[in-house]
Amino acid sequence: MSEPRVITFREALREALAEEMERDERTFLMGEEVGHYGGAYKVSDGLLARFGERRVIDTPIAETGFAGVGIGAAMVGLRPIIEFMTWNFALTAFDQLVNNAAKLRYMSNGQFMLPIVFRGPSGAAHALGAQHSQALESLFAHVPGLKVVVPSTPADGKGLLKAAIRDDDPVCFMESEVMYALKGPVPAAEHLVALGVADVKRPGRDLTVVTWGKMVHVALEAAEALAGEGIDAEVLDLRTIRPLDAAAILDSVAKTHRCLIVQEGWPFAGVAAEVATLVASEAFDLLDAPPVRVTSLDVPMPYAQSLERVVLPSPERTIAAARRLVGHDAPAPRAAASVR
Amino acid sequence: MSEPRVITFREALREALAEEMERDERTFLMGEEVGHYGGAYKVSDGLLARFGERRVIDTPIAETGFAGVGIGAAMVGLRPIIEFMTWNFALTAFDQLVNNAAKLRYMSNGQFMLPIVFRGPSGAAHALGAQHSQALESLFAHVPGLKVVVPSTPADGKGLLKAAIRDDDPVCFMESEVMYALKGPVPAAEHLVALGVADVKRPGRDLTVVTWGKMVHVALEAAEALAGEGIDAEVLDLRTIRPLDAAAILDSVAKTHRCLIVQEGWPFAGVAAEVATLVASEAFDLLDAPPVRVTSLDVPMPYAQSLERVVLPSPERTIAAARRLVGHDAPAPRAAASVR
Amino acid sequence: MDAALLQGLYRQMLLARRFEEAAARAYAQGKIKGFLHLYIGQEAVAAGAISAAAPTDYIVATYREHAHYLARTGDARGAMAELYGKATGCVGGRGGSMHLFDARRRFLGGWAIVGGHLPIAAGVAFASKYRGEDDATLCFFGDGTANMGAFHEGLALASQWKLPVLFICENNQYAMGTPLYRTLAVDDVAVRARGYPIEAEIVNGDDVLEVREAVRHAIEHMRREPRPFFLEAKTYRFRGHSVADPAKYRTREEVQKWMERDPLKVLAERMATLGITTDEQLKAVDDDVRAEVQDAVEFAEQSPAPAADTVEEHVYV
Amino acid sequence: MDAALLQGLYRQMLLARRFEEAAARAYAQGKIKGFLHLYIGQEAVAAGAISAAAPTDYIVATYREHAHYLARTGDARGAMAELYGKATGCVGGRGGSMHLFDARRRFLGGWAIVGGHLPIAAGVAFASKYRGEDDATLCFFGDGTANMGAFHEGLALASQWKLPVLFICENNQYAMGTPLYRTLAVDDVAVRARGYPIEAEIVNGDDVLEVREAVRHAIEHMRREPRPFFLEAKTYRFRGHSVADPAKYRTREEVQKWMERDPLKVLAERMATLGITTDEQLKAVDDDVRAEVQDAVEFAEQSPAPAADTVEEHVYV
Ligand SMILES: Cc1ncc(C[n+]2csc(CCOP(=O)(O)OP(=O)(O)O)c2C)c(N)n1
Ligand SMILES: Cc1ncc(C[n+]2csc(CCOP(=O)(O)OP(=O)(O)O)c2C)c(N)n1
Ligand SMILES: [Mg+2]
Ligand SMILES: [Mg+2]
Repeated sequence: MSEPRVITFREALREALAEEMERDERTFLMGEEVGHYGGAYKVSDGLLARFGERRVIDTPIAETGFAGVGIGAAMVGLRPIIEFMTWNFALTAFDQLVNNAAKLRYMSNGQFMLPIVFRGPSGAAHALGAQHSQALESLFAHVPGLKVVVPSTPADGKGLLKAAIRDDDPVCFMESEVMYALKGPVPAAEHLVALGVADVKRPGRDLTVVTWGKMVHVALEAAEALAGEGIDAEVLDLRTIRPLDAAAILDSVAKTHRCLIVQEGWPFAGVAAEVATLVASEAFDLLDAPPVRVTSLDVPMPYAQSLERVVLPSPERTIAAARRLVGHDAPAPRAAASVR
Repeated sequence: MSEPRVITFREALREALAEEMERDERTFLMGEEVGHYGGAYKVSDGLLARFGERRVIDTPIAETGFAGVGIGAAMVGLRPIIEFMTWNFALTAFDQLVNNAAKLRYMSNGQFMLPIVFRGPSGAAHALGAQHSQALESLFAHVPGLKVVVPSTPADGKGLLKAAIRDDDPVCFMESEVMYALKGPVPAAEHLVALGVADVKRPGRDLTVVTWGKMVHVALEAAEALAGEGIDAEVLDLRTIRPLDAAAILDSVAKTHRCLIVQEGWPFAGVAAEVATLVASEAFDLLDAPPVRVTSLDVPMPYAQSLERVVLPSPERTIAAARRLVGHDAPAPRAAASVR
Repeated sequence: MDAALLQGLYRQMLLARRFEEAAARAYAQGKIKGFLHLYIGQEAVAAGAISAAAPTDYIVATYREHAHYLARTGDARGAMAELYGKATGCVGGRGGSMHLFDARRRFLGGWAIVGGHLPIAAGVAFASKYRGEDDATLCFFGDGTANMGAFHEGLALASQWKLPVLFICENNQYAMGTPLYRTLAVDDVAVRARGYPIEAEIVNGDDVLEVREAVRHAIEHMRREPRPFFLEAKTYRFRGHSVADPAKYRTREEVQKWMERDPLKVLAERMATLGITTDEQLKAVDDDVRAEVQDAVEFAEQSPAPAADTVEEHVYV
Repeated sequence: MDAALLQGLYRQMLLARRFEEAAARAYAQGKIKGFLHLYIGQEAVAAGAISAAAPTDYIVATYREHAHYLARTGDARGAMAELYGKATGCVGGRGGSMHLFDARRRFLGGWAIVGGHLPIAAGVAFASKYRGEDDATLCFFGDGTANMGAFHEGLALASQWKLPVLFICENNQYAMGTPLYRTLAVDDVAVRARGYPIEAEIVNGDDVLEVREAVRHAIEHMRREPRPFFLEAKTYRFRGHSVADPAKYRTREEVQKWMERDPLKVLAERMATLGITTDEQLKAVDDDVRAEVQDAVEFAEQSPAPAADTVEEHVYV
């Protein structure tokens, strides 16, 4: 019964949506093309047929409008799941998330809960250009009152989405176009992954690679290659960005004494900087080398693959940074942007 | 002629606006209440009378609309100055700044310049509550394609605003309600302060306090008190957040071996984390102690003064952090939020 | 004409008026901080509209919401204490004048980003319809809000989904220092509603009964068959945008003209003509209301400020 | 009726058609990546509108802008190379299909956040008026854009400030898989324009001359006296939203019905009736256009990809 089947990330998310909608009648899914079309990326395919138009709601193109509708509905006890076709478009609803959703509970002195999930793909796919390729978790994670979740596997995707839907605070749940087809084992039985708990995706002794979402796979690929060189990297998947599992990061670094952070987004004031600062201030005396970031270059995303390829963090750049970090012979790498 | 007069921050900004509008007919000021009302905070008082309705334009409440109008006008060669009554409201235009202004030059392969300044007050004043008290520079500084300037004195305010208006890239210029009445010497003659150049506001030997904007005054007050205890703090005013003057930070830390960062905004993935990461990775072997952040607590801003007071960084919290940092006896302080 | 009704509305409006006059004094004494947006002159809109609603209908308002809060909750102490930033305030001193809430009494704020609460109100109405409940949602906002994208999206979704939300535009002729004609190329905000399309009506916002009647009629329809309505109430604020605003942008004559339409004056005269009140009775109501406000002020002054060590509570559940 | 004009328009539309057919083939071969939004079926709108504008009038468009770019610039090579992500593309491979620009020829994008470019177009028109120049700005967008806040704010400011911008709504009946009736409670997008108020007209978007005439007339007015106009062109896209979309949400009958209105077919028939073309001539035009497209494809294929070491150029001046 509960032995895992291998399904895609997309199917795992769909199961989470279906199970939670089955479980709680207050839960509904709303967004562009989520119903009749089955979702721009087919995550919600079949849910309209199963739950009907009352609970699977196609919206006009009006992110501020339907994000606000979700907030209002959550204020009075519903548990909305708002899909942004991609998080790039959520920037047109930024005010609703940052000025309203993140503030309500605090400024009402705890009178209101806001059990709402905003979800959709974030980050680069392939050649989608500057306006459609942004990894935006750092922007939302900066804001107290929001929670931010970025899953990396089908099992985590299902477990974290279910937990996010049951959470009583606003959660920004960031998926990835290029991961929807990714396959992995997912428990058939009830499967929940608590928010705020990181996961060691690969244990190792020589350095800790802190990462999340799509980059977990870049880190794992790099770790395999490094193993061949006798460098044993631990890959720590944050899974939840806010709240951050600081203890898990510090525990791992206490063991490895070296910390590399791999982040898809832009370097400046990103989550990677938060992790680096945490490690530098909390584990300073345990570190054998400064924390190092591997991130996207500090540029808008170019369309041409020849350029996009060098912008995004790659196993190669991760391997090079890890070698420097472990060797600690080469001069400490310059700011993330130039870590190639 | 060029000996400085003492004027307010507000007057200094007004001079910058007037001089640049005088100098370049392509420059105009647009925003809510900037004309007939003279500006919600009176920065543009008198400019309508001087330049007329063609160049000082009152707008409806439509931030996305007039931010976009500014971008379009800048695309074809005008040099707009767009005032946001406060930066909190700019979040309703976030898409225009992040998806359009920041991307245009890159995605047009350099065909377009975007000489536009978005300006207005950012950060807490007094008891304005959760939606009106946000220090938002970290959000905008995360985005390549934007420049971010946060002045701290009347002279810098004038010189940086003039430089921002002459700059050919989009600049987010963040002022402060509580600083508008601040007085200081400002050269009467032409006065420009280059973007991207930090400024030592107080030289010192024992630790470097990296800060910007309103917090410069908190840091200076703390530095005075620390001097009484024999702790000689250098106060480095970044002035421009993006591009960041990394060299100035590293030079100062190379001298003091200790770095404290004072930031008004929220701790998580803020500019302070970027500075701490820079110092930790570039000056690791020069540091006698981990970099420490003093920031706002990780909460939306409460209205009650008894709470607002403890949320914002204070000279007291800065002094306490500096003592710990220099003594380095007490355990390294935990994440910024809990640095009281 | 129901005498008790008129007398009740009069008292409600007067309570809001005296409450804000007291708040303005406290502000002048530095006891209230931040922004303070007075509703003085507009009282008929909140009083008339909310009196027409059931206690179970939802209210969503702006930063200029003292009168709405009082009309719904009657809680002068909680409101005044909140303006004072005290722990006994209706949101414990965390919200302030612009962010009053009372979940139990379905008063859903207190929002201060122009336009942002219209989609939220549509969402509250969405929830009612989703649950098959016939509660209506009343959403108040100003004339200056009509150009915001959130206004457009809120109305568009409410219309598309036939949500039982009543959009009440309190057209007080100004957005801060900007007269409406400088930001709206049509004469009435209501014209905008028709493009969605949402049935719109324009009323004299200084006539509490006219407002009440229009809202009653709209809610009646909404209960029978969920759909949005739009009401534009023409009124005027006698004070500045906030207490910090001297309001130099208006001529004394203009203000005078509108003051003759003072909703309290208008109603008092009507009650007199109807013979359902006397100067003595009006005086008695005023004394009574002043006492209630005085009690609220004393309550606020004597209440403790929120304890610093609670500052990190209520960010998350 | 000017024969050369019709022949020119026909060639323009056919060039767009063949260009996109070639792009679709290249996409199928994996030579073009990312999103590719085809305009096939809608060619009369871009061709008619842009032919009515002076080369100095500004064009602002969406991610579905190949035909607009070609109509303004004639640069098939630069466009195809851009789709291929080559250094010789009109924006050096940095933009891609959704972000074509040509500053010199006043083609201002290529924007891919729905609605975001309407205020930008208003700003371009603002600049013309500011400088006292009589250039008009043509802003193209789809039917699905009508509910976005940016649409509202762009129209509101253009109306308030009387900006010489022509908003051209390409109503192809669908926003991705969503038919207009499911997102618009009024029959015509044009109805929305009247609330600002902006003079609006509805035309048959598959009749290139009707589009051209309406745009000519609007621009004529705008030059005489700056103010916005709104044009709704009813048309249909024959392909999916993007090449990745099988468009299962439409019935074959529906597509058939619209294909009978194929703007190329309509124009060819009209030219035949007018006796200003023959099948041979049409064939010749097609050969000529195919050759031009083939040349663009070869140019794109032979061009180099942008060098990796240029990746950090053009973020800032
Ligand atoms: C998006 C946004 N822009 C600007 C402001 C600043 N602001 C607060 S109230 C106000 C005027 C609103 O006028 P109106 O909608 O007519 O309401 P009124 O104050 O007249 O009741 C402005 C510009 C804001 N709060 N939010
Ligand atoms: C703000 C925003 N939301 C969603 C999207 C995703 N999206 C791209 S095109 C499109 C449909 C637009 O339809 P319409 O305006 O009718 O233009 P058409 O594609 O039919 O030409 C959507 C939803 C986007 N690009 N921007
Ligand atoms: Mg008003
Ligand atoms: Mg369409």
